[in-house]
Amino acid sequence: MTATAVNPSGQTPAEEQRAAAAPSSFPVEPDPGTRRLNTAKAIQEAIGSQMEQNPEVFVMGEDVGAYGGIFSSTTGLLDRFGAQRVIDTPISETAFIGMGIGAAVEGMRPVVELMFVDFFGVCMDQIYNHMAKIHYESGGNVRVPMVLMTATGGGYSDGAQHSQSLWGTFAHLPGMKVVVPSNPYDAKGLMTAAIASDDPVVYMFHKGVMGLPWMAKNKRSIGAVPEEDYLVPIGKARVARAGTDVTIVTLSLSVHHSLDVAEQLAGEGISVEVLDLRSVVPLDREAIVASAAKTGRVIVVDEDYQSFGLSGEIAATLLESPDARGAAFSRVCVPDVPIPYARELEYAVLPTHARIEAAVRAAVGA
Amino acid sequence: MTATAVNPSGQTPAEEQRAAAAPSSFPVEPDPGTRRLNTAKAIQEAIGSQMEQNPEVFVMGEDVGAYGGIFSSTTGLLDRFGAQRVIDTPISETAFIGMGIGAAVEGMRPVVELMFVDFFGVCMDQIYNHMAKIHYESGGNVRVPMVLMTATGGGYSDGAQHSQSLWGTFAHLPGMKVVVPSNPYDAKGLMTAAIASDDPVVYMFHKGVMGLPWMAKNKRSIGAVPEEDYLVPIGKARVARAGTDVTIVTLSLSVHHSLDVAEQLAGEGISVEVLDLRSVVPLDREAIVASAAKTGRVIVVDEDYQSFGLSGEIAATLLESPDARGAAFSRVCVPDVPIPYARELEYAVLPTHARIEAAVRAAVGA
Amino acid sequence: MTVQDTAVSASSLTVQERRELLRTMHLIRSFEEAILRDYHADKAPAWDIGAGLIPGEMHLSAGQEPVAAGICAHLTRDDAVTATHRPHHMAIAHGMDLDRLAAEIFGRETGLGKGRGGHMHLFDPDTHFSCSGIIAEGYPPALGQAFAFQRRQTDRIAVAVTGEGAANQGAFHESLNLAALWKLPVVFVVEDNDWGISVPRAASTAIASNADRAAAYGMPGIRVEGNDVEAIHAAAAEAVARARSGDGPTLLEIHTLRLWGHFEGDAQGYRPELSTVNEHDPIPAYQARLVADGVLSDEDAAALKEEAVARVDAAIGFAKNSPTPQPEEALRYVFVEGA
Amino acid sequence: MTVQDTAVSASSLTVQERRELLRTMHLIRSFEEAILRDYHADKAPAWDIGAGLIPGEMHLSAGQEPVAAGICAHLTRDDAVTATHRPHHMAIAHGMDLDRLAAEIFGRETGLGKGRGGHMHLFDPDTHFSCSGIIAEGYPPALGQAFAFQRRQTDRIAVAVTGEGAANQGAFHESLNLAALWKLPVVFVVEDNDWGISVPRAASTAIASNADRAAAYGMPGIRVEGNDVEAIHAAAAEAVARARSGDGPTLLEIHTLRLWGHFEGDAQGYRPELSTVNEHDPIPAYQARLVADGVLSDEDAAALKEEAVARVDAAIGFAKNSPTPQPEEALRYVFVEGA
Ligand SMILES: Cc1ncc(C[n+]2csc(CCOP(=O)(O)OP(=O)(O)O)c2C)c(N)n1
Ligand SMILES: Cc1ncc(C[n+]2csc(CCOP(=O)(O)OP(=O)(O)O)c2C)c(N)n1
Ligand SMILES: [Mg+2]
Ligand SMILES: [Mg+2]
Repeated sequence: MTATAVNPSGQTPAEEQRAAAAPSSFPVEPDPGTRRLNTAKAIQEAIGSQMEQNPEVFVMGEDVGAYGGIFSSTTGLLDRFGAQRVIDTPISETAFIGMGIGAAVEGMRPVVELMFVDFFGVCMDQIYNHMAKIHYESGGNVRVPMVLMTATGGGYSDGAQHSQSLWGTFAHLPGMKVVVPSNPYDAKGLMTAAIASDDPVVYMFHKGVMGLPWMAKNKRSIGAVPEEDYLVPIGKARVARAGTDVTIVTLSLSVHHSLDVAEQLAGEGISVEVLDLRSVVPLDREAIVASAAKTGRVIVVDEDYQSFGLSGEIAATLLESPDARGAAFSRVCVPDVPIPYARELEYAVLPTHARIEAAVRAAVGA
Repeated sequence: MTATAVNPSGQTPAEEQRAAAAPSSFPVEPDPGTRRLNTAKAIQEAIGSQMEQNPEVFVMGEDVGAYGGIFSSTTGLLDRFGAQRVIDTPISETAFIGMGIGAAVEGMRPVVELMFVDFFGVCMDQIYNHMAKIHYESGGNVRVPMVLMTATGGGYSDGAQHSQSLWGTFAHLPGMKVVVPSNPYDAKGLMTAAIASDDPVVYMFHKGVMGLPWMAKNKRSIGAVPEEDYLVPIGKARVARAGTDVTIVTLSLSVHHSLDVAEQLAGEGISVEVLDLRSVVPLDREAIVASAAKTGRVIVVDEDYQSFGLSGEIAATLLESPDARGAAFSRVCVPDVPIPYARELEYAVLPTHARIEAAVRAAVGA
Repeated sequence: MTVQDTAVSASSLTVQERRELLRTMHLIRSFEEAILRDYHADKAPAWDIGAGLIPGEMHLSAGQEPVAAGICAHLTRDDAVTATHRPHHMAIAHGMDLDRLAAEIFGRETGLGKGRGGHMHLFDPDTHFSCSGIIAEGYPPALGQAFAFQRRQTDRIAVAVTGEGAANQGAFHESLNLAALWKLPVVFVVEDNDWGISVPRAASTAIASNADRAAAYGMPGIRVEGNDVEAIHAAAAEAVARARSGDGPTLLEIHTLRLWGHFEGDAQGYRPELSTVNEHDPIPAYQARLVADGVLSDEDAAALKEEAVARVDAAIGFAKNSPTPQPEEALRYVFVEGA
Repeated sequence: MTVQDTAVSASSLTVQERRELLRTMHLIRSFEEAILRDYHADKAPAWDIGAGLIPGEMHLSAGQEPVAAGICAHLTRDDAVTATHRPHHMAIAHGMDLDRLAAEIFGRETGLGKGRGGHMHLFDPDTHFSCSGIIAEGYPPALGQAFAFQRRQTDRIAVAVTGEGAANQGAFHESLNLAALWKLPVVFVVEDNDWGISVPRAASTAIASNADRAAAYGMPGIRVEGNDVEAIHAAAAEAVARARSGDGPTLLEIHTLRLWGHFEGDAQGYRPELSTVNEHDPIPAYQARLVADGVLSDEDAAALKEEAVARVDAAIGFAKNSPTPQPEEALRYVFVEGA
């Protein structure tokens, strides 16, 4: 027996070519322009536009119709496309997510909503043993071009069963891409990319970035979004703010807290780089290493549980890179505890401004 | 808002006392003696002995009765204890795992078998949102003293839905302890500790360590096991072999492959320390750091998927420790791919002797 | 399946029993009204779900009091109840301590879960009460409580509650099958309030009554129409007796009414019958009936309500005056033993 | 529920149809016999599940051929079939390429899944066939295939198969409800072979027939006794016609027979009727009936079997002569696009 060298991209040259060619009809990260939308509207717009262009795209989930999605991800779509393409389901996640899989196998492009990611436990088999594995098990003969859209995150006292992030759980299991937009521009471009993708994509939006009228709003939950279709490539991080002293590797709502901290500390002469991962799978390890190599200090800010997840994987990425392995490392995550209900407790475990600030100061010794 | 200091053990002194006192009726890691059992028999013995001593202990799962458990974890128990206490269930994991939870809440001590860990997707909600969270959500008022026993691992071409390890998935989600014995002695002591524990414990045995007559056997799947009851403490790693040049941090079946490699390379003067984690939650970070500080080189050998799991958490543990952060780090895991069926492919992704050996040689530059 | 009709003409209940039913319903409603008030009190002007004395999602049970009162009248605190995301009415009818319930909802250290759980996660060893925010996932643990009661040769039972929307979830099916197979002492209750958030029952299943599903497991199924507390009481009497005597589970579907939104903040634009909902409030109707039957006077009824309001006020006061949890203690209670 | 009895006295099928049914059953059985032989051939002396030309768990379908033959006779390759951990009979009857099926089981690059899937994970776009090793989880994807067929206004249908043990899993319930609600063109098949590994049907559910569960969703349910291919054919005809004409799903439970162990290596010590199982083999019985009815001669029947064996031998030969996958390519096919 010999150690087997495995091709890390897992692709033949022909496949790489096809992949590069596939969704090139849409521009990649165009200028944002001046029109401003909140994240929810950006998502609705991306789905609506793809539905217009492709009759095989449809939306399915609980309360996605007349209600417009509990977090407004599908508002207005029922009126535009009718109940045949915007389908309210019974509370049967295994059945309707599996139905999305079967429809995708036959060439449709379902966008299926799992209302809260916390509910994955009732339907994970369809997601991780079927949606994510069929392409591989079929030796590449069967594709599952499906988007599984779901709401994540806490901060409004919804308790241990409705406040989790859990991207680490999905990312650990092979065969699905995992994207996590933090702002309206990325939300639209990533949704367009997800629907265009021939792979299953788990699209995780934090309730706190949607710009909902009934939830505390971050100023960045509204931003400039092009009217045309465009792609934000899956698997590419974004430097949300350039800096030189310390790198915050983060994603989703925590990007905003991190930017707030960076802005505040800039006044003290502390230069913080904020890297918005945007995708967890594929993870943009090059961007992480490049920033770590530059600043020499990495703080992971992650609203998912701390242990055995994203933050550890970033540590491994650093240690595995000759350029980044010497970087200082710390993390501001949710410790390994169910999310508590009471505000005082929940904000003790969330990656708050205060905890991030303290971590930056500790890192730079200020 | 201020950064909140959280007490890392999450315990008051009174609780720590009670915890220390609880299962002290059994000796801790006594001399193994000379009687030899395979791992399956060691597990049966632990469960049987606890059932004899405590009428509240019962066993439930698919084919645990007349069949004796698909991987022989419960052989003989039906004959000894009858169908009232060794209960074959319908194929309804959500219902019967949930039933275990309810029985535990009322003070019983169920040992519930999930036949393959790969099936977690049909019942994860009961496991992670209920079994694992009730104690916390109740503010400590309700305990769930339940053991969820399950088979893990591949190596015999059982394909992508029957060969996974997945301890990283369970460990990422707070509120359950996760133990992973590699040999008969630990298997008995950890099962006794798991049944004695007032916390929910996920007990994961690799099929390849059971010593089954119908599966390729590792020589260490049979070993010395005391006849009396004893505890292997949950959360304590074991130095399975002491060494000075490089540390292999590993668990479950990979312990044996690692020991094989260590024995082989000893002949060449390469001294390999093998640390058997035994528990994933709590993770014995002190033992990892101590060994890493000593050898300066860490290789994680893990049959679970590589990314966003155990191996990353060990990287973070190193980076967070002043003593260990300089250690060289590499990993031999299952890459992020569904486990392939064909033997040639499966053994290309498993952490084989050859891959471990190559990693050790690379680490020590030999 | 048996359908029991609203028109239970002459009551077979005692005056005392009927007053108790009304008293329970008033207590529940008063509690929900108080929570409603405090929930919305300090979220303005920009209504923020996470703000105020009571943050988070809030699912109130107004209109469904007859279910809780009618069923729990047959239970003692030794029986178990597992409820849903909409748990207050069942908790109160089952005798949960009102102070600790209120304190949990206000997120206080004196709450049932010391503020860790919140309104969807109420666990009370004293009344063997629990609930879950995950649809239908409260059913399986009830099996285990019933199993423990059965094994210990008691006549205690478990009552497991879900909504009609939950009846289409896999856990519902598995639980009923297991309970019937092992003749577990369970009463399965489906509260059919016609809606699962914005989705009407007819868009969730092709069948008219979930009680028809009982036959799929070999257990009796009863649907009770009319949201009438006495009809519910009568149906529950049978089901509870069956469970206590070792004859196994029953499925009870009760057609009830969601008087308010799915959760607070729900504008209910999807609900065509919205304008007439209040006409069907079961409490004034039952009160009027008792007055008409001479069971109590208008003054007695008013006193019952006042008494309920006073009890609730005391509980809310207790909650508001209780300490909030210490942030430093956020990690306590993950494990019993050290981790 | 309708129970259809074995005693279909005079056949309504043509001679050609009846010969086809027998031919299909012989082809399946010959295939399973060949796999059985090669599976065990090189695992001795110490029988090791992971060793040999065919490693891993192996669930063979001998005895259940009537189900596959009787149902798939009504399908074209444009219809979808989703099967279970015991999929070969359905795959073969539905017309899957035998070479590529065999090659997948032998883990070869020419297999349906290029050796990545294995015998429980067969995916064939040509026959819209798939299966799953997870109990009852093959049902939900079938809904989506049926949905796609419905939306494209074809008369194509999906057939979803599980065992009787699977009928107690949540996915079963959710899928039937959804299909009935949306009148999806699905035929749900439950193969009741009396056993779920070592657990008899009576220890899995309190009811005698899963067809009784159809009423819980508002669809017709039919149980076919006797493992008789013509009775199955007749029942399937109705169900398939209903689905094709837009009238929605049917639940078909077929009482069949597991002739061999749950998987290879299963000593079946738990099975009291073991010694008489072979007497109920449906293939000799059907062959004898066709001979008695003058549909074919003994020589014709022997020729059918020989033809089947020859076809299977060719497939096994193809598999054995095909290349094994390259270890370097283990990571290919995780994603279509780069990762
Ligand atoms: C598994 C799961 N899916 C979805 C939800 C979101 N959800 C919460 S309540 C609800 C509607 C429940 O309807 P029903 O069972 O009728 O109860 P009701 O709210 O009417 O009391 C839904 C879909 C959830 N909590 N859990
Ligand atoms: C969710 C899940 N639970 C358990 C298993 C293990 N398992 C494989 S086959 C089987 C028995 C299935 O019985 P049945 O549905 O009657 O099908 P049969 O094997 O009789 O064809 C079990 C329990 C599984 N594969 N998936
Ligand atoms: Mg409802
Ligand atoms: Mg069966």
